[in-house]
Amino acid sequence: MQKIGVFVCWCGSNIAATVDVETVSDALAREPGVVFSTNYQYMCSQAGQDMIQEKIRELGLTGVVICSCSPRMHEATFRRACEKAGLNPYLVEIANIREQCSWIHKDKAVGTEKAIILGRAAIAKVQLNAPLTAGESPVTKRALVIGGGIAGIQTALDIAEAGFPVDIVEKKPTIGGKMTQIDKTFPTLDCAACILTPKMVDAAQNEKINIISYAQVEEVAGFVGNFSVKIRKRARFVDETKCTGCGLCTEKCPQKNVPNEFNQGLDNRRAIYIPFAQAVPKVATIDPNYCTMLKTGKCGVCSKVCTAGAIDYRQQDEIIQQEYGAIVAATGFEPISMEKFDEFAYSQSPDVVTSLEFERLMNAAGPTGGTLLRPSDGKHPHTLVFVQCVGSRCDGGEKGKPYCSKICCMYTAKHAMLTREKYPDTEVYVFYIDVRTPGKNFDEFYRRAVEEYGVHYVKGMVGKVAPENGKLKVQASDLLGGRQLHIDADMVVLAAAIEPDRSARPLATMLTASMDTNDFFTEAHPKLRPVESPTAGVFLSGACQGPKDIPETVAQAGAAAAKVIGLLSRDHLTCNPCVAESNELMCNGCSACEKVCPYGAITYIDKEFRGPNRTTLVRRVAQVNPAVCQGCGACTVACPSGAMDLKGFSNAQIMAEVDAICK
Amino acid sequence: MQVNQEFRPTIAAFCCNWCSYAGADLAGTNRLQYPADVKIIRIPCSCRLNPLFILRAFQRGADGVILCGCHPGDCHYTTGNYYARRRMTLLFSMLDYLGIERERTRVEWVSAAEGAKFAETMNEFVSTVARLGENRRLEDLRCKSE
Amino acid sequence: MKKLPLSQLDALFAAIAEKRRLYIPAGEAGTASFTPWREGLKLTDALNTARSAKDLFFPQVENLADFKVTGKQIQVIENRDPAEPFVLFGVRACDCRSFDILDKVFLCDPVDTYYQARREQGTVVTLACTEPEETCFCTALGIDPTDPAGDVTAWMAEGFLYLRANTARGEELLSSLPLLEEGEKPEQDRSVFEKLPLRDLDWSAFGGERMMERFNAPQWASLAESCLGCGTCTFVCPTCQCYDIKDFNTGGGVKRYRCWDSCMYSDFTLMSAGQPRPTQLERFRQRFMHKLVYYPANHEGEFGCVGCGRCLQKCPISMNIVKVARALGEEAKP
Amino acid sequence: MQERVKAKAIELLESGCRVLGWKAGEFFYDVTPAVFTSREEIERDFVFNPFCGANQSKYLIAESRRGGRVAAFLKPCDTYSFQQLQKEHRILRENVYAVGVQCPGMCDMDALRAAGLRGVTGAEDRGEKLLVHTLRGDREVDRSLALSERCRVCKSKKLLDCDEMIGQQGEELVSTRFTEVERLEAMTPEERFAFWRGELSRCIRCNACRNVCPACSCEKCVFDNPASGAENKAPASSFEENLFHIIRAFHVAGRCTDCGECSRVCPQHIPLHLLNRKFIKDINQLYGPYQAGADLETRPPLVDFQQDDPEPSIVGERGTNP
Amino acid sequence: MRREALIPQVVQVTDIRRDTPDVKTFRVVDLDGRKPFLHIPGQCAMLSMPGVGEALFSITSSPTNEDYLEFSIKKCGCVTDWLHAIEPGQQVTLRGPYGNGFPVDTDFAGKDLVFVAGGIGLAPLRSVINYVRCYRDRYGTVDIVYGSRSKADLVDYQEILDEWCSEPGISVHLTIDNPQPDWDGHVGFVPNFVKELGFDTGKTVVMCGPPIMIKFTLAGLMEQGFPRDQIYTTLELRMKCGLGRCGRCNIGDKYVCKDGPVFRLDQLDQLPDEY
Repeated sequence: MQKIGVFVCWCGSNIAATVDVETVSDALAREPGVVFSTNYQYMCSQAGQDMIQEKIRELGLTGVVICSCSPRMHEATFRRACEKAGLNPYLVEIANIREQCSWIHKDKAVGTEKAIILGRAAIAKVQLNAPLTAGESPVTKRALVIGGGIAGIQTALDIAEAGFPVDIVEKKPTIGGKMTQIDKTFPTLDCAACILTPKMVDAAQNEKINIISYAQVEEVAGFVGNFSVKIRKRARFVDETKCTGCGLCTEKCPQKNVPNEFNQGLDNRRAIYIPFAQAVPKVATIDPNYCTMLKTGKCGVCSKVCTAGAIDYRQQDEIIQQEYGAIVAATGFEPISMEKFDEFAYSQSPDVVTSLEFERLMNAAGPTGGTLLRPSDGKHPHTLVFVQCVGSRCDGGEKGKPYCSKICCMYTAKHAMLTREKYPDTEVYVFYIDVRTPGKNFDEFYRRAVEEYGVHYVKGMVGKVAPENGKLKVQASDLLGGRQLHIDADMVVLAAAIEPDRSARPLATMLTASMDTNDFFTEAHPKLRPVESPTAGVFLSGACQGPKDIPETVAQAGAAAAKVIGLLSRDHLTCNPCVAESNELMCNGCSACEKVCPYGAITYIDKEFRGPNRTTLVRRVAQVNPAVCQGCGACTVACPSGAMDLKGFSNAQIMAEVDAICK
Repeated sequence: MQVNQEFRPTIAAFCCNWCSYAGADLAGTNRLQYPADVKIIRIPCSCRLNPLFILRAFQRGADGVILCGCHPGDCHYTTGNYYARRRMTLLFSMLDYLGIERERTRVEWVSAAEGAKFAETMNEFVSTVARLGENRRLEDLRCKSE
Repeated sequence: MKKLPLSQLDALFAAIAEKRRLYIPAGEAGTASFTPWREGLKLTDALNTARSAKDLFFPQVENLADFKVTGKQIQVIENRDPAEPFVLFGVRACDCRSFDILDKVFLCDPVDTYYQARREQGTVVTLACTEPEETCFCTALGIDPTDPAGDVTAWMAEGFLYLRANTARGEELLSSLPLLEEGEKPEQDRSVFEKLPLRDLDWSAFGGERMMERFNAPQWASLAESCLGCGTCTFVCPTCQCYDIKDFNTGGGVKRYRCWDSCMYSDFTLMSAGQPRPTQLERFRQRFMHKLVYYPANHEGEFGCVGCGRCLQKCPISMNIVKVARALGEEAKP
Repeated sequence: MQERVKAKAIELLESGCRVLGWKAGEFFYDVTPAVFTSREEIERDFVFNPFCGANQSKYLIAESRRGGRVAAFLKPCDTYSFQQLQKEHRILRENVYAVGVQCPGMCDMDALRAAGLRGVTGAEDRGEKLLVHTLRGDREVDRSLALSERCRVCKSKKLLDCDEMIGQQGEELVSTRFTEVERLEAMTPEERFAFWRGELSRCIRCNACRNVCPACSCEKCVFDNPASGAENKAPASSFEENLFHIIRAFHVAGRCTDCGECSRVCPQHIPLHLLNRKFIKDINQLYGPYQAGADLETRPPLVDFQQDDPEPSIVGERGTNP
Repeated sequence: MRREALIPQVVQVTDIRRDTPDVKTFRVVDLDGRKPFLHIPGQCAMLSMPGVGEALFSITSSPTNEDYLEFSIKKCGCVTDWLHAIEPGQQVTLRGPYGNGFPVDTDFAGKDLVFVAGGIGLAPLRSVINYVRCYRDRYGTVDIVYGSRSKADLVDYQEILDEWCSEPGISVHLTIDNPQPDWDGHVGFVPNFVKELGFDTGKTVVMCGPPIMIKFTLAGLMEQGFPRDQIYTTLELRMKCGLGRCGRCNIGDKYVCKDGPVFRLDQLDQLPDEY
């Protein structure tokens, strides 16, 4: 039989002024199961807490109802107090008779009556409360960073700095990501390679960091603190431990016509290659799509020239199975394909380039050695047209993206400025919809481009680019001038929108992390938890969460690292005990609960049950991982058979409250 | 329709813990008045609201039931209120189809900052339900005998 | 014997309804039911009601008692409806026989006073059949549909309603109706009953004596295999009488109900310790064994079936007592 | 058709399958679903006629877990349920050999009875007409008169996910199945309330609708579970009649294929399909066309959402007649 | 009007005794403080708490006790959980008595009796045993074989030690399933113990206990050559009405609540095996 104690708080006069606390405690004393009911000036005071504790000990209370302020205020206080007296903290319920009663009613009779009803509801609920104990799960003290761009590198470095081992999985042969391809960075115009490559070296040399390049995550199981990940390390046909990165093989390889992705296909590389000079790890990789030896079994030049004996044509993909406590997604971005933007003649003329291609054309390590030359004829361009928002901020259309890619305004200003600085003889036009420069020194930078460097900023959209006699006829509108412009350009540079890397979606599925409609990872909370995914233990770093520039990326990378460090520094995780629970005897295994679970906390197993007449039946049943479940209760309503219930907010408890309130 | 001046409706308000319950608290903190006919039941998320609870409330004597949750997009659990929204839309449509007065059920998104909206919503809902009078079409007479 | 032109049927109903509550079968085929008579309500043209006449004596739900619990105290409040006199018009021969069967269950010691009160207050006016359905087989159970029992027997023929009192209560009813005239009913043509496809059903395989043999018959497995375990047959059956006792907590007190239950339901015999009828086979078998073997064993060989044919029409999978009788009867033949 | 199906049944039986089919009854119409395990049984009892309307897919839940293979004959509408049950992991597909049988529309004895035919002892298919034998002589009626409601408004003749087909593959049809729902929507709330009260008050809670429903395949129904808080055995008040049917319709919303079995089996002729169809119609209008069972992949509408889904207030805004 | 059998009377629980970790014995009297009704050993009664449920329990006290009724109840479901949580002074409702009871004044008269019980199965037998003790001269020898999982699970252990063991002409044979330090009695399962004790086949055996115990004890007795009409047992099925009407406890032409719960083995042989 329940022994419930009811404690009605006056909250000074906050409650007592509009609620007759004496009447309330008397009325509640007559409720079923209530063995003690009293009222006191300040229940949350030490004296009040002492009284509760004393009564728990004295009367052996099995449940406590406190009629006081909002549970958001003092639920934790009272639970702790009761726990100290030996009562399970989840056997405490609060009736909110301040914020939701005394403070909103003026009539004392009305307030008193309502307070009694709220007290009854809490008593009805506490009758059904079960003692709950927060579970614990151990934490594997190792992190996985997926993606080895600046975001991933920074996150890994910060985590390693705190003393935890980190693995970086990078799908390319080298880490570094998009930033390696960038020439200068805005607004300071310092050289990207100069600031990035030392970090890459740091990562390679940090003994806590293990770089798994040319590899991809294949399977993720487990949950926060206890992920188990399968990584496929692709065969590069070169023994990483033996290769010295001398580059001899890449010079001797007879297969010379492989488009060089590092230079956005603007020049060629060999079938065996090192992406760029500062690559980390600096080892060669054989491209199996082009290597004659791998394709026909004839050649073997690289093997012959390699003094280290590192070439291994029979190398196989390697599967690495590793346990992690936390996972950081840092999969980055890609410029969108220009296929659908034929009005800009991207496919018709090599002189129409994307901004990233332009970066390579301006870069000293690029195909032109840093001299700006037209890809079509290698001549120096005189008139350049930059087109902004290509594929960004497109409403509804299938062509582009609805969002602003955020970085284009600034890098275009940078490109325009650099062009004018290096080649003052050029005319540079920038067509824009809006120029967005919210950032430290950003607007100053843009104004310099306009004011000091004489870049022609034209508000308006380019309608058409037509290659004609070695020129690019650009047809555009000048919205402010209210006229049509026709420019004969030598080069057109398209600020292509950026989109999440294609590997992000399958990865999100593996991680049960949610994504928005544009395939950016969603945050656990857009304001308060911007670097966490809703799936506990999965964190977000860099542009995979949304477009951002380098400093923002690095900031987020550091923030994600801090979250990971916080997690890994704990030996055990305490789980919220108010989690869903599946009654296997009633579960149909229909998967409805799994589909609505935002955390991937529900899995299915085939389980044997005793059937009639000593038979056994194998049934698919849902299981909730209490370490992952956050207790929202979506599954409990999706489940038609009522097999899913939520501890602490069970169907029976809520209905008991409903009954008490509607009586 | 005859309006009974004396009639005080019974209203069950289900509030999600993170936004609307906090919004209700804020209404209290700001001393914003709304009728005592409204009794709040705290649930972790609007998606915890089982249609069964709504029907149960009507059975036990409620004249109106309102669900308050975080604004779509702001759910503490990211997606809970989206599911709640579909469920409630369909359920309310079904109740309407069965001839139950559609004004007796409502969903309102109330954030933790919208104390005023919470109070306004409740004032408005209570007067709407009071105008409708006692719930007759979805009642269980057995529970009304007392 | 009394008679009345059919054109005056409404007047007759009005006269009866003046003094007591009157129920007549009304509504369309498939959903016809015994309905409290009111001005303008017409007798159904369906042969029989969808639910049987047992509802009037053994309703689907009845409030047995209320309880009030305060602290450790319990108060029992017996608040049964006062049984008022009523007339049940238009009961067919099959349903009328079902009252005899139910009486043997409910009126033996200790008497079910709820049932008893209704039986004592009810006057049954039966109506002879002229247009049977193909699903009818009361004749195979020794019932004469052209001369049903009841307090009063009624016939409709040649524009007249003929009424014959069989009991004192019937006599009382008829004598209270001055609009009736004296008259003799014409002889009825019974040939249509000779054409009934189920008229020659053989029940010799059943009865109390061959309990274990029938119980262990292998046919049950295939008969029961597609049974949905619903309660349709039970609830439309005029002789099924299993019930459940349920409490309902209204918040202000506890109401205890008796409601129909079905031995076809999987939770009918479920206990925390186990389930004596674990599969649909046992539950299905129970229902038919009870009607055809156990009941006769306790009641001088009388079957617990009246051949109304409702289960033949209503079973979602068309499994019914006739198919059981055929399957098991076939096996029993030497 | 009868002969082709029967021949196929024998062939499948001999290839090692149990065969789920129909067993002949006392009359031409009272066929019973049955599992056949011998050739003699099939030759003696197997029927496939216009009264074989029951949706047998639900039996496959148990049959597909019994060990060995079971063959089933599925009409187009059954195949939707069949696929929906696979989607919910209830049927083990690998243990089922599904034969799709094209369907001209199935007959319903209750439809004939409603047409005023009494004592029906036989029927002969005469193309457009049906020659009905009764105890009082023969009558010729339109065949369409005997069609069940769901067949009159058939939604699809498409046979999904079959290992084999008898008859031609069909197409999805433009159906008028929502006409009746629209008629109700156009009523005033008072009229609708009166309509449904009239219908639902006939409910005797025999559970036939639930037990026959392929979507109602819970291990234990909430209405049978004393711990669920929804347990209600016999409707002791009009509220409980409403509760059962509202919650049941809600539980199958987004999963109901509109096979119409609930209304077919209701001994009290309650048009339960109109509840399910209302949900289907709403889902189609509010969240885009969705047909439960049409595929194995799409998320059912109630476990899915769009950020710009309409608000619940749309129920009031769009008025009585959306 | 005649009293309706389905309407219970209100009784008061005056005393609750904990017998084993999961068995408690409840003493009830009517509101005037008297015994609610007379009964025969082996009969049952329906106890209920409105809103919680109603359940049938065997009456443990002997008819010779004129002051009260006792029920020994094992915690195993909704109603029993509730009962185990109450305190003395609580009212409950009661109706009965139901069932046939043991033929103490007919078939048992003058016979040598062997009682075999396992666990909570002692509850119905305690009523007979105490009845037999009261009218000791009407019966022959009395043997009581009682076993449980452990010493703590022996119901009424104190009463057995204090009263039954000390009574002349009654032999008590106790056993527990597994050895434990403070137990110097017999260790082993009841069926084997019965076999070891090797009772004379002329005795009448009354058994009550878990199905598995019944099954193996029976096999042993058959082996020893006991005639089937000398063996009695009680059945337990789900019951609602207690009047042989609601249909749950129907086995063949019998209703356990009305025609049972006591059956002779040769009677059970005539019934379908659905218990």
